[in-house]
Amino acid sequence: MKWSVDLKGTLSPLSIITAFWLKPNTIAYPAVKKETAKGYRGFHTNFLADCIGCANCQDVCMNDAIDMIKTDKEYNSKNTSQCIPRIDYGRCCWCSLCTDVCPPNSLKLEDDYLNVTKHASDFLYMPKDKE
Amino acid sequence: MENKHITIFHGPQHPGITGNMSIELDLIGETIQKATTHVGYLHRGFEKLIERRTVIQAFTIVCRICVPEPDPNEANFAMAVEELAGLEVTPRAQYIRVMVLELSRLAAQFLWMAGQSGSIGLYAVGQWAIADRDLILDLFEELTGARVYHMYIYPGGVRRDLPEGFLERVTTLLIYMKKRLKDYDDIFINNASFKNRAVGVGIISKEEAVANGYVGQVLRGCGIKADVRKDAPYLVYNELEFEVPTQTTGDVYARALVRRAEMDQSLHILDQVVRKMPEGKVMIKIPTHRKFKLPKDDTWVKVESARGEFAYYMAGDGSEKIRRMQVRGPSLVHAYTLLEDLLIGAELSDVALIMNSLGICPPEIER
Amino acid sequence: MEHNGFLLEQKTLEGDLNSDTSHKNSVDFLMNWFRKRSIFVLAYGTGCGAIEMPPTFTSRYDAERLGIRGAATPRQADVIIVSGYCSYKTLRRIIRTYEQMSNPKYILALGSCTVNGGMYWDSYNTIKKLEDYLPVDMYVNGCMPRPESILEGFIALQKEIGEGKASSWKKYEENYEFYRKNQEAILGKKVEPSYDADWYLYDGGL
Amino acid sequence: MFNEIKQRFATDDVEVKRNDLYKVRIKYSRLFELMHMLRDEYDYKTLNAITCTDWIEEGHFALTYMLTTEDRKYTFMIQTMINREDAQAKTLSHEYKQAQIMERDLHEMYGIDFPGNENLKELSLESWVHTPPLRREFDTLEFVTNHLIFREGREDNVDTKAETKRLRAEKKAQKSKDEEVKDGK
Repeated sequence: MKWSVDLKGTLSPLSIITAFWLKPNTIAYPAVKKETAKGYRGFHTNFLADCIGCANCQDVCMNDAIDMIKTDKEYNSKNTSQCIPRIDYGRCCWCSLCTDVCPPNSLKLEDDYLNVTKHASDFLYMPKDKE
Repeated sequence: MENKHITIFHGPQHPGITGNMSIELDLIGETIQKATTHVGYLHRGFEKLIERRTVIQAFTIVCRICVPEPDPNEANFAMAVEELAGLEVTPRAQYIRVMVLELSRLAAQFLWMAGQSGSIGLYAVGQWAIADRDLILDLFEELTGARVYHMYIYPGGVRRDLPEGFLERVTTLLIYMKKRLKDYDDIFINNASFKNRAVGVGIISKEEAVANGYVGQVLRGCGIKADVRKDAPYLVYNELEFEVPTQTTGDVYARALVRRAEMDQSLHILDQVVRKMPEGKVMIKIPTHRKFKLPKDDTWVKVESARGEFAYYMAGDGSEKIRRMQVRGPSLVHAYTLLEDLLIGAELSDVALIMNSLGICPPEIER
Repeated sequence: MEHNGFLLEQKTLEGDLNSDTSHKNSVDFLMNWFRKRSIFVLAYGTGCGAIEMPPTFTSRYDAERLGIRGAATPRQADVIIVSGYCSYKTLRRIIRTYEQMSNPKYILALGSCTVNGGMYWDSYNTIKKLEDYLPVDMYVNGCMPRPESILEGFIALQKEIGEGKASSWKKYEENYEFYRKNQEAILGKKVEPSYDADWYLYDGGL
Repeated sequence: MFNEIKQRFATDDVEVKRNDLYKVRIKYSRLFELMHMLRDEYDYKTLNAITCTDWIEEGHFALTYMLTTEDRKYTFMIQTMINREDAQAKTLSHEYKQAQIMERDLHEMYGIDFPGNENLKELSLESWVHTPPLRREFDTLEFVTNHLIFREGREDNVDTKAETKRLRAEKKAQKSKDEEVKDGK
C-alpha cells in the first residue's frame, strides 16, 4: 500500500467541522420522549364488553403465545366459552395477526411498549380492558 | 526473528465482524494464509419452522431471515405465494411495495456505510449514517407500526393503506437525503484515508464473478450490469426509470462507489413512485389461514435486495402448509466461496474492510 | 491442566472483590455510584436485537449520555447483552465470554426469545429460558425492543447497581453446579467451544 | 431449446413457469448430461442454487438445480428425484465452486451424501447426533419438548371448544330441569 497525495480527499473530510453548527439530532430519552407513531404495535388491549371468547386469536398465533383463561372478571353475555385471552410476552412477536382475525374487533394493540423487569414471570400479561 | 504460524478466530465476538459469525484465520505474521468461515451461531431452522406453519402464519417469520433488511424477504415470500396461488395484486399495493423495498434498501445502505466506515476507524460517518437511517425507520414506524420487523407486505397486497400525508413526508425526506448524501461524499467516499485503504484491496475478477454465482455489488463492481430489477422485472419496476451503476476495477472502493450510486438511484425511484402512486385498494380478498391452500407446484422468485439477488424456492403440496421453502440469499456464496478466496494473502487489518464491502449478513446464510 | 472454565482463574485473581457489595458504608456507596455511571457494554450481537444497538449507541439515542458505551473485549466489559434468541452454538460462546468477563458483570436480556422461546419456541436449535443457563439481571420487553426500551433497561440496571442489588454474578458463582448442570444437559460434557483461546499456555507462551 | 431437450432426453416434462423461468423434470442418470448441454450450448453458465424437497409419501427427495444464464435473465430449474433411503448424488463442486457449500448445506440438513465433495463437514449445527433436521420425519416440536423446558405458569389454559360444549350442555340441562320443574307444577 502506498500513500498518494490527494489534496481534495484530504481537505474535503474537514467539511465535517461545519457540523458544529448543526442542531443535534439526539433524542435525550428519559427526559425527552418521542411519541410513537399512530398505529404502533405495542401491548394488547381487549375490550371485554365485546370479546366473545372464540379463541380465533389463539388459533392463528403461530407462537402459541395466547392462553384462553377463566378469570373473575365480568364477561360479555355472548362469550360462549367464558374465557378471555392472556398473552405471553415471552412468545409474542407483535405481528398483530390476532387482532386481524378478531371477529368483534375487541383485541387491539396500543402504543405502550415498555416493560423492563427483573423477573421473567412478569411477562404473562392480561390485556387491559380498553376500547 | 522468524514469524510464527498462528491461528486466530476473527469473531464471533469481535467489533469488526458483520453480525454473529466467525472466520478462522491462519496467519504468518500479518498475512493470511488460509481463511475458514464458520457460521451457525444464528441457526434457527427457519425452513423447518415454515414447514410447520400455515401460509399466513409463516408470513410473520420470514422477515426475521435477514435482520438488517427484512423487506425483500417479505416481498419474496408474498410474491412466491401469490404466484403459486394465482393471486393478482392491485397496482397501488405494488407501488407501495416498491416504495417499502426502496426505503429499506436505502436504510440498509446507510447501515452498510456505518459498518464500512467503522471498519477503517471513521466513526463520525457511522454516527451520522445510523441517525439518518433512523429517519427512514421513523417513516416505517408510521406506515407499518414497527421499526425493524415490519410484517407489512402480505400475500395479496399490503396490510395497511398509506397514512394521511405520508407521501409528503417521504418527499421531505427525499429532499433532505439528496442534500445529505453530498456530505457523505465529502467525509467518506472521497476521503483520502478511505481511498487509500480501499483501492486495490479485495479484487474480484469478472470471469470468476460470473462463474461462481456472485451477485449484487460484487458483480456490478467488476463491470457486469446485473440487476434483478432490470433483468427480470418484478412488481412495477418496468414502469420506473433508473440505471444500474457499475464500476470496472472490482475492488472494495469500486463496490463502495456502486453502493453510493445506488443510493442516488433509490432516491430517484422513490421520487417517481411518490409521483405515480395510483389510487385504489391495497389488499385483495384472500382466504383465512386454515383455508389458504397452495397447489402442488413449485416456483423460484427473486428480488434485488441491497446486497444483491435474493431468491426463494417455494413448493406447495396441496395443503395449507408450505412443503418447502429454500432461501438463497446473497451471503451464502459470498461468505464461503468468495470471502475464503479473497482473504488469502490479505492483511489481518483488511479483514473487516473486505467483509463489510461484501455486505455479508450471517442470519441469512444459515437461516 | 484441569479445565474448569475461567471461573477458577477469576476466583484466584479477584477473591477479595467478591465480598458483599451491598453498600454498608460510604466507600461501598461510592463504588456503586462509579459502577453505575460507567457501564461498558460488550460488542457482541448475539441475535436479532443487535440491530437496534447501533441506534442506541450512536447519535440518535446516544447512550453515552448515561455513561453507557461499547467495549471491544470481554475483559473490559461490564454488561453482556443477550439480544434475543440464542442458538446452542452461540450459547457456548456466550458462556465462555461471560466467564471471561471480570466481576462485577451483568446480563441484559432483550426480547421475547430469552424469556420463553419467542418466535422460535419450536425450533430445535435455540434455547427457551436463558435464566436456566446464565443469571439474568434485567429483561427488556419487545420483539425486538426499541432503543427506548433498551435505554430503559439500562436505566433500571443502573438503579439496581446503584442500590447494590444487582448481583447476578454472585448468584452464578454460588449456584455454579446448577447452571453447569443445565448447560451440560444441552451442550454435552464439554461446554466450551472446541477451539481454545489459551493456546499460548500449551504452546509455552509467546 | 425445448424441442431439443424433449427429443434428446425423451421427456415431456418441460414447462414454462414464467417468461424467465423454465422447469424440466429428468431422470437422475441424464441430469449431468442436460446440465452440460445447457451450459455449453445455451449459455446457462451459473449454478445459482441447489435445493431439496422431501416428498416422504412418495419416498424420494426432489433435488432442484437452478441454472442461470450469464446475463442473469433466465433461470432453468432442473428437477430430479433421488431415493430417500441412502440418498446420494454426484458432486458438482469440481465444476462449480459454489456447489461445495450448497451441497454441504444439503448434506447437513437432509443427510444426502455427495461423494467427491471434500468438504462435507457440519455447517450450522454443532455436534448434532439426531436425524438431519429438515427431513420430514424429524419432528422439531417433539425434539424441543423432550430436550428443553418451557416456562411454567401457563397451565391454566382452557380448551375453549370443550369449554363451550360443556357450558352449552350445562345450560341445556339447566333449561330442561327448569322445564321439568315447570311441568311438574
